[in-house]
Amino acid sequence: MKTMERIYLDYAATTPCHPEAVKAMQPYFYDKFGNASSIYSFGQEAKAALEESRQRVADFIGARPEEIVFTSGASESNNAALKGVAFALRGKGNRIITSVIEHHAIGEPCKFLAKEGFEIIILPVDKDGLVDPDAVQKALNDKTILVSIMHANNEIGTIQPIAEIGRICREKGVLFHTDAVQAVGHLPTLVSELNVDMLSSSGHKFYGPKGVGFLYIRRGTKIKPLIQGGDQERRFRAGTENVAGIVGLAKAVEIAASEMEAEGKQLIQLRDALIQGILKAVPDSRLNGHPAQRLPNNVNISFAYVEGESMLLNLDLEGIAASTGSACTSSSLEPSSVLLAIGLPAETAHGSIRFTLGKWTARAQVDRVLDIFPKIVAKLRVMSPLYPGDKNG
Amino acid sequence: MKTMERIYLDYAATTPCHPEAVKAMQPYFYDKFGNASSIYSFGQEAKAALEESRQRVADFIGARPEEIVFTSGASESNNAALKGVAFALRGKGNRIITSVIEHHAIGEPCKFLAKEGFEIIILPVDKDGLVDPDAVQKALNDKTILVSIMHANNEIGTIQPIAEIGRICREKGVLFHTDAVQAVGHLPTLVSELNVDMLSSSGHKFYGPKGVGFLYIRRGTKIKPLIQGGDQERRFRAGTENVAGIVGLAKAVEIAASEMEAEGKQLIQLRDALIQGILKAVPDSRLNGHPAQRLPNNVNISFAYVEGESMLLNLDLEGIAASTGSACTSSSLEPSSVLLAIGLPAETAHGSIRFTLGKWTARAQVDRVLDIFPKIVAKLRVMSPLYPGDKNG
Amino acid sequence: MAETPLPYSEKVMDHFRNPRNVGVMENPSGVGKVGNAVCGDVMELFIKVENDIIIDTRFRTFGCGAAIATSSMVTELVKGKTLDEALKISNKAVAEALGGLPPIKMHCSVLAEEALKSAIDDYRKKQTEPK
Amino acid sequence: MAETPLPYSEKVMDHFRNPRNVGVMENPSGVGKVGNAVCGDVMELFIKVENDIIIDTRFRTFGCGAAIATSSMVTELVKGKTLDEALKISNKAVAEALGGLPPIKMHCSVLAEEALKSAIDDYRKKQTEPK
Ligand SMILES: Cc1ncc(COP(=O)(O)O)c(C=O)c1O
Ligand SMILES: Cc1ncc(COP(=O)(O)O)c(C=O)c1O
Repeated sequence: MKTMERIYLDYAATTPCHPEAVKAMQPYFYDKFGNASSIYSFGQEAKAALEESRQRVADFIGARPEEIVFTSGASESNNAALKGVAFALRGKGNRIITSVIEHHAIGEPCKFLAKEGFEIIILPVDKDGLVDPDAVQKALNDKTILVSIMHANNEIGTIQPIAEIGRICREKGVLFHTDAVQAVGHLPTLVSELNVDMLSSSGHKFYGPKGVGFLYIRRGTKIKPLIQGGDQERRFRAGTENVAGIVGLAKAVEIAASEMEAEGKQLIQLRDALIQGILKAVPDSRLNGHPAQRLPNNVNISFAYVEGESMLLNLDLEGIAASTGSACTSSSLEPSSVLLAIGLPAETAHGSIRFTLGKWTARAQVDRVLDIFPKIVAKLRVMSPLYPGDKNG
Repeated sequence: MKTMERIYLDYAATTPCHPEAVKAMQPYFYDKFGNASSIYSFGQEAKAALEESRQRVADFIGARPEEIVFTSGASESNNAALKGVAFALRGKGNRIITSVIEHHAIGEPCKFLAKEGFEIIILPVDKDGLVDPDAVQKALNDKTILVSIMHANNEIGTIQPIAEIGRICREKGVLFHTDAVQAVGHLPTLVSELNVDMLSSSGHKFYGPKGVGFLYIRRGTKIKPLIQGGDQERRFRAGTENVAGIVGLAKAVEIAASEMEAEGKQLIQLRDALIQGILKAVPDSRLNGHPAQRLPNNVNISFAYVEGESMLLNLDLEGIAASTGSACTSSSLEPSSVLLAIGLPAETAHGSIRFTLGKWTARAQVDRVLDIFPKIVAKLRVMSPLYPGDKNG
Repeated sequence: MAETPLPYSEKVMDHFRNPRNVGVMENPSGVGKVGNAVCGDVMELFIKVENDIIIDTRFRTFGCGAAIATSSMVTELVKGKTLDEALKISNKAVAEALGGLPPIKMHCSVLAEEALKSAIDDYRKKQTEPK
Repeated sequence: MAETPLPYSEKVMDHFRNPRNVGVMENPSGVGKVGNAVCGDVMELFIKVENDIIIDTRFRTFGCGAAIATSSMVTELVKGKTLDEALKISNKAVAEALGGLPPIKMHCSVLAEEALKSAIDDYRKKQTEPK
C-alpha cells in the first residue's frame, strides 16, 4: 500500500504549484521582502518584481499592465467584479444577467445583490451546458448594468461562446465579466478577442500558488473596490501586496505561454482515451458537457445506480484522486446544480465523477484508471438496490 | 557603496518572513498541494495542516478554532468586519463608531458605508493619540451596531485602552472590532481580556508571509461574508485556502508565542535609546505618540523646518529604510491624518520620521542611525527657507 | 496513504471496503427500503427471523461511504438479537459502533435505523396478516 | 543599492544629493518665494541680474526630493540666460532636464517654474519702483 503510486486527477480543483514558480517566489519572502509601496530601495526591489509580473500577465491576456489588479484568488476577483460594478452603477440600473452554471463565487454574490435590490436574471443552458447568446441579447434591457458568464465550466468543461456574448454586450454598451478561472493558462484568453470588460483568474488553477489571482479591469470601467484602504493596485484593491505569490503567478503565466498549446493537444488525447475507455467499459454511463467545445482536460461521466462519493472513496483507496457532482460531501442534499441544469435527473447527478487531467498526467495513469474504475462501478452496482442487473441475474 | 550594510527600520510596514516560516510553507506548494476541501487523501493532508494552523492561531489569542477565519490580510479582515456587520445588522441600526486615527483599511470602508446610508461617528484622540473610553460610551446609542477602534497605531505606536472600550461596548450589547495588526505577535492579544468580538491581523506584520491574515469572529457574531462563494472557512470566507500561506502564518504565531516577550523587552531598550539619542542630538524635535503606552518598536519624531521624504531619501542613500508622515509619497498633499489628529501643525507633520524596529535590529544599527541622522537633519535645515537658524548665524 | 487522515474513521473505512452481509436475501422474513435516490441515499435491508430472533441479515445500499458503512454495521449489530433488542438500537449506537461519523453524515445512521425499523415492521405486519 | 530602481531618475538623485547653488544670497536682484509649508513644499529662489542677464542664483527649499532637485536644476538652467529666455523655461523643461519626474511629483516642477517667475517679477518690480 505504502508504495502505491498516487494518481491525481483533480487538476480543476487545484494544481500543484510548478517547481519553477515555487523557486521564483523564494527571494521575496526574506531577502527582497520590502513593502512594494515604499519609496526606499528595500521596497523598490519588491515593486520592480510586482510591476514585471503585472506586465507579464497583461501581455499574456493582451491587456495593459494598469488593467491588471492582483487579488487573493478568483473568489475575490468575482466578488470584486460583481459587487464592484453593482455598487458603482446602482444609480444607472439594477439588472445583472448571469447563468445557471456559474461557480458559487458568482452565484452567492448574486444572491447577496438580489437582497440589496438588484434584479438577477439567471439564464438557462442547453443539454451540453451552453448559454445561448440570443438569450443574453433578449435579457438585456435599459436597466442592465452587467453580464457575467463564465468562460469554461469547472464541472462539465463546456466552453461558452464568450466572444459572441461579449460582442452583444458591447453593442448595447453593457459591461461584460467572465469568470475565466478554468480557461486562463489552458486556452487562449485574449481579452480583445473575448470582448470582455472584466475577467477573473486564480493562480492555483494553472500551476501558480494558491491565494493569489487577478482581475482584469478594462480601462475606464467604473468599479467600487471590494477591499478598500491603502493606495495599492491603483486603488482598485487595498492591502500590502503578496509579492511572492504574485511573482509565482507570473512565473506560471510565463510557463503557460510556452507550454499551453502543446499541453492542450496532449491532454485532449488523454482525455478522449479516458472518456471513450470508460463509456465503452461501463454500461449505463454518459458523458456530461459538450462533446467538442470542452476543456482539454475535463472528463465528467454519470453512472446510473451508483453514488459519487462511494466511487470517489474507492478510487482514493486505490490512490486515485477525482471529484464528484454528488452532494454527499457538502451539507446540502442537492447534487450539483450544474448537472441538474443540463437536465440530469437528481439520482444520475449523484452518480457522476469528474476526472480532470494536467501537466503531469501520464498515459499509464489513464490506463490504470481504465483498468480499475469499471471494477469499482461494478462492485458498487452489485451493492445497489437501484441496479436492475441483479434482479435479472 | 555596494558593501554598505543595509539597515531596515520599517518593520511596521512589513517584516521579512521568518526563515522558519518560509521553510514550513514549502511542502504545501508542490508535495501537499491538495485542495483542503476535498475528501480524498491529497486534500486531507492540506486540510490537516489548515486545521492545525487554525488551532495554533486560536490558542495564541485565546479563541476557539472555529472563531478564526483566514483571509488575505488585514485590509480584507477590516473590510470584512465592517461591511460584514453593517450589511448583516442594517435592519437593527446604522451607527458605526470609530476613531480618527484608524488605518485607511478602516477609514475607506467607513466612507463607503457612509454613502450607503450608515452614520459614521469618528472619535477624536488626545495629544498622545489616545481615544477616550468615555467618548465611546457617550457616542453609543440605540442605533449603534458596531464600534471599531484599533489596538495600536501603526504610525505613532500609541496603544489604546481596548479592554476598557470593549467592556463598555459589551455592557451595551454593541459589537466591538479591533484592528490589531500592529499588536498581534508583539503584545498580548487575548480576546477574552480585550473584550472584543472581532479582531483583524496580518501575517506579514509579525514575520509571517504577505497575503495572508485572519479575522477573529466571536462565536454567534452575525456577519455577511465579504467574499462569497464556496463553503470554505465555515462560509465566512470563500476561496480555495492559501494553505502554504496559512501554515507560514501559523509558524510565525508559534515563534511569536515563544519569543515575543523577550523580544519586546529588548526592543523597548533599543527604541528608547533611539528616541532619547535623537531628541538630544536634534534641536526642535519632538516625540509623537504616547510616551509610555507605546508599541515596543515604534519611534516617531517630528523635526521642524524639514520635510519627511527628503530625510527618508537621505537615509536611503545611507542604506537605512524608514517611513514618513509626509504626504509626499502619496497623491494627496495632506500629511498624515494621524499626526494632524494629535494636534501637529501640518508643516510639522510633514517633517516626521518613523523608525520601527524588529527582531533583527541590532544595537550597532541604532548607533549608526544616531550617528548619521542628526547630520541629515542639519544638512536639510541649512537648505530650508523655514529654518530660522541660518538667519541668526 | 494509510497515514493521511480521511474524514472517516478506520472502522467506517473497514466497513466501506469490506461491507458485511451485502446482497439480496432469498425469502426474507422482512424487508425495509428507505431513503430517496433524489437525495442520494437508498437502503434496502433484509432480515431473517426465527423465534423472534434475527438470525440473518442482508443489505443493498445506493449512497455515500457513510451510508454503506452504516448499513453494513447495522446488519452486524442486529444479528442474534431479539426484535425488541434490535428496535432499541439507535442511530447514535450505529455511529458509535463505527467510531463516530462526521456531523454532515449523521443522517446516514438515521437512515440505517429507519431501514431496520422498517424491516422489522414489515416482518411483524406479515405475521399478523392472514397467510 | 545602486542597482535597485528608486522612483527617481539618476539625475534627480544627483541634484538631490549634491544640490547646486544652495543658500541665501546677499543683496539679490530678485527673490521669489512660493509654496506653502502646510502642503509640504516651500521654495525660495534668489537671482542676481546684470544687463538683463541672470548671472547668479541661489535657492532654499523645504520639500521632498523632487522639490529639492527641481529647485537645484532650475537654478542651473537659468544661469547665464536673459530674463526673457529664463521666463520661457517651463516646468516640463525642468522635469525633462532631470530625466523625468514621477507623475505625482510634477507639481514640484510647477513650483520651481513659479519660484523663478516670482523672482523675476520681484526684480522687475524693484526696477520700476523709485529707489
Ligand atoms: C469556475 C471557477 N470560478 C471560481 C473559482 C474560485 O477560485 P478560488 O477558489 O481560487 O477563489 C473556481 C475554483 O474553485 C472555479 O473553478
Ligand atoms: C493598523 C493597520 N491596519 C491594517 C493594515 C493593512 O494590512 P495589510 O496591508 O496587510 O492588508 C496595516 C498595514 O498596512 C496596518 O498597519
